[in-house]
Amino acid sequence: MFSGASTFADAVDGAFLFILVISVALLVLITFLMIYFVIKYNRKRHKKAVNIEGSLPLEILWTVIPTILVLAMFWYGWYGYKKIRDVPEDAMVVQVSGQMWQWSFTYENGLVTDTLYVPVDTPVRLNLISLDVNHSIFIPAFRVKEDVIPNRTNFTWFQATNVGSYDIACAEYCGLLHAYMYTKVVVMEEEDYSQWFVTASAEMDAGEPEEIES
Amino acid sequence: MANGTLYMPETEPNYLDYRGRFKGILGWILSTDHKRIGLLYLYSMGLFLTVGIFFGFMMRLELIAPGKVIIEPQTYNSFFTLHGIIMIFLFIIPGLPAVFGNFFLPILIGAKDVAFPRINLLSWWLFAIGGGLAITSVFLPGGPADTGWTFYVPYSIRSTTNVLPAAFAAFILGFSSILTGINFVTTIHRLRAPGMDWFKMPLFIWSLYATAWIQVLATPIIGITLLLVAVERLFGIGLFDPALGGDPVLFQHLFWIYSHPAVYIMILPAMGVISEIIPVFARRTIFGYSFIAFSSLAIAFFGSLVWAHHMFTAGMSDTGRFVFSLLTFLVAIPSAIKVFNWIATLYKGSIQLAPPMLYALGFIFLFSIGGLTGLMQGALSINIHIHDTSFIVGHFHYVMFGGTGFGIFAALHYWLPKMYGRMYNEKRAKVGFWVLITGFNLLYFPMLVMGWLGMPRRYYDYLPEFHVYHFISTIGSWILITGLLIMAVNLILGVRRGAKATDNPWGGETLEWRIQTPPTHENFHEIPVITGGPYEYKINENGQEEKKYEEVT
Amino acid sequence: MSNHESHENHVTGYGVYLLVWLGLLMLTGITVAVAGIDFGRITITVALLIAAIKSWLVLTIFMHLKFEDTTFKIFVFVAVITFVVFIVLLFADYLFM
Amino acid sequence: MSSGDHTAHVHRDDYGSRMGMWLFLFTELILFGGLFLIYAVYRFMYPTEFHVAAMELDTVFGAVNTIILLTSSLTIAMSITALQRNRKTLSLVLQFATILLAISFMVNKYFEWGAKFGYGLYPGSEMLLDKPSGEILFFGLYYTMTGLHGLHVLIGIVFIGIIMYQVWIGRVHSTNYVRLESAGLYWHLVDIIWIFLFPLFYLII
Repeated sequence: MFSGASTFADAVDGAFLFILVISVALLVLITFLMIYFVIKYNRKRHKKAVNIEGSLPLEILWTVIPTILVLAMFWYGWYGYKKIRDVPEDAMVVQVSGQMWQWSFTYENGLVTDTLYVPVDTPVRLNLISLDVNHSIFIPAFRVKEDVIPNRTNFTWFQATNVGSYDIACAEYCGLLHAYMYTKVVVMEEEDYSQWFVTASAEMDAGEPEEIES
Repeated sequence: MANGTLYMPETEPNYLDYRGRFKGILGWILSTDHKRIGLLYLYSMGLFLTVGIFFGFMMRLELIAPGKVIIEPQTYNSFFTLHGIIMIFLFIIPGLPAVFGNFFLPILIGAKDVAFPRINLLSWWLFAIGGGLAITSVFLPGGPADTGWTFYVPYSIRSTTNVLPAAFAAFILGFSSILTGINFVTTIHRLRAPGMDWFKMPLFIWSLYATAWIQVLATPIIGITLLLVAVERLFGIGLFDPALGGDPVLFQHLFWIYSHPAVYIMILPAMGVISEIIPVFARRTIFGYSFIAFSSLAIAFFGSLVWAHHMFTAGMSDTGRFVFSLLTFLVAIPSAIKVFNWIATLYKGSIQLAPPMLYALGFIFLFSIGGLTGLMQGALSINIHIHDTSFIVGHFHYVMFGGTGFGIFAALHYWLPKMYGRMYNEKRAKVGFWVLITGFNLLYFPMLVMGWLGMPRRYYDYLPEFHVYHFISTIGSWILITGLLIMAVNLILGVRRGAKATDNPWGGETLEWRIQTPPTHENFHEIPVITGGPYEYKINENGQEEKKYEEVT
Repeated sequence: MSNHESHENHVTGYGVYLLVWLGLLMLTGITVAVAGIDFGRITITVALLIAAIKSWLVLTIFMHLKFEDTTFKIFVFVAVITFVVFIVLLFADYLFM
Repeated sequence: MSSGDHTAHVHRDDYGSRMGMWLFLFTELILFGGLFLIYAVYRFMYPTEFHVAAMELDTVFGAVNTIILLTSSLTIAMSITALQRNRKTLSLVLQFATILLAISFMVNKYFEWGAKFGYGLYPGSEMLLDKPSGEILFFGLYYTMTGLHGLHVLIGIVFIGIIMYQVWIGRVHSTNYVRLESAGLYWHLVDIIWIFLFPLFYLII
């Protein structure tokens, strides 16, 4: 389990751990019984089989218990998911555009970058648009992923909890250089971010070619 | 079941020697005998499987280290596309129904053939043509398709590669699958031997019945969807293309309306095979017959309602995601019921760990891992993180290869002596199994781990932190292929030179073990009258072993 | 196998077919006439309802479903339900966008 | 039953044949079903564009074709009764009438499509691409769905033609008419599809 760096990493990891523990327990149980029966009732030792046609109580038992377990899993998954979808009203908005095979990020004042810079502990809403084919923005450390699809405006959001630099990958196959559609999200302290933002915006206003505002 | 043998010894030639209207190869490719058609599928599938393995092997080799190792990105993208198309449409979907369903469905219900023998032959021809087209598209100008087997728009509309032949191939193969489904449903309704009511049918038949319904009711959707992609490419008609206002997500809906149930077309018959094998080698009746039978129908039904869990990150509405996640979890229940009943069947049996049984138990182990990792993806929050990562790749190989693949291998080891009248080397078969399962886990388990760590799928290259997992995985692929080779060589040697198999080498109780080995052209001299259930083991009560094969003189 | 051969001898008279045909033409007339009137949101429902009735007539009489045994009726039911379920689940997504 | 090497398998199972045919019809139903799903979604997404685009279609063409198909359904159904009553000639006449009606359906369709193409309303045309997305999709669906339906009409003509020949030479007769029934079932399905296509394309408000 690798450490998460966003507010909902805990909910995702918790659900994962919950299902993992149940799964391992079930797998061990199934495998153990299989091996145990194969040894204990091996034809060499156990020549005469006993015909047991079934047992209703057992069938009910192993229908009801899995049902309860999967419903619990479902609820746990939904609980974490709600957090991923409920974007705070005051979130800072960045528009993400995907195109073969690069990302670009447009800030509210029109500033465009190819690396995502965000302040720590601040909700950031990403509006996702695609200029050509399907892509998917994937930030493993934040447990965030949402497809970027032409003719649709999907969204996702996150709130980073740790300062640092994290990978952004494209998770939806998009052709030749799909595997190289990587960039970074840089999480900075509030002050550092403001400073960066002011400088970068000033540079933009000075007229960097690709960052002209319309 | 009926007592005694059901043929007149030495009066009729077996189906392999039988001389119909045509001789030689024509006697095969124009034969309407369900057994010969089953073997036609077996051979053609073996061929396609080899090609599919080649592509998989090359991909794994490329991924042994970061950066370019042997092939270019474009080649790699084509390879995973072809690997997917071939393995899914040409190997796993037809695998059990078309080979073993064709061969044993009529025999197991006491019939002489399927309901529509000529349509059955047509299915194989369509299969061969579709497969041929898929393979040919590789060599046509433009290069092999590079869209992934999912053909997602708009990439599949924009790609300049041979998407058209690949989509047409899948369309034709879909037709082949539909015709098989129609044939099986009608056969099961109409041609059961007297006395074989629904609850005296072997469980393999139940699984084939459920499968056939999915084939009939879901396959047309993929047919029309891929046809529309073709039409869009050919005539520029606006249907899915976002440039013309279309919605790419709608394509994904339609694609998965078929392709998710298709997963159950793949796995259900394998579950049926396991339900046949376990009672035979535990020498006792199956535990909870009707629960296993009905869980097949339940899986077929619920399985048709969960397609959109392939699209949890595609931007569906929250309601949509809620509904599909909930339904997805419900599918787990009938699958769990099956596993528990199989385990319970081992209890107080008299277990013989012959190769088919070994493969069946291997199936349960690997399928359980596949199923349990499926639960993780059903949970929405986890799905968001692991969607489109190698976790998914690992998961579906556990289900499709560890499940269906091992089901096919189990069926091969179980039924091949009946089909060819010869026995393979059992010791070598077991060695093959252990090599195979070791390689399998080395190959696919690392994928689960690195998927959780954030390794996306369909990647030609990767970050250095994933190197160790990819390296282990590639080593695993070599061991896996060694295991496959041991198995294949052993089976082929067995078929060609093995000791003669008796009529009932495993001591089974279902009808196929009551007829001649190999079966006669007509299967039964006289249609049997069925009196008991399929797994009533009485012969073992004196504790004696069945004679497996006669020494070759 | 049980005897399903009852259908084999069933012959539908020309008169029945003609009546059904007239009914179908009338329904077509109604649906065209009604199309001019705007019922708002239920317009499409009315049109589809009439189409459903017409299909029902064709299915039961022209296609002899009425005289087939239960198995066939269950089959048709399953096929139609499957399609309806596809629509409903598809709109579980689109309706709540 | 089969190509000669199955002599002992010869058994006739009309019930089974009909079952197979019905199952095949379900696949056809779902095949068109996929298109209806697409139609439903796009209509939901672009209600006004669909309304505007539907105005371009001529209700008279649609209504006439509906009547033609309904009548052809009648004739093929009656031809079965005729054959059951051992009136071969009448049955052949009715089958022939069905084919003629099917052909007139196609002729009508030809003129309808021809007119659209004539003034530049066809897939990929400039006139169409200038229209809003919803209308492009409407016409995309219109051409695909009526085109696929037309293809089925053509297949139906061939199918019924073959059966006519078999009735003519006496292979299909008053006690063995399941093939004619199958052709009939197929033809009625083609009719049912049209029953839905007609209001969805020509009548929507």
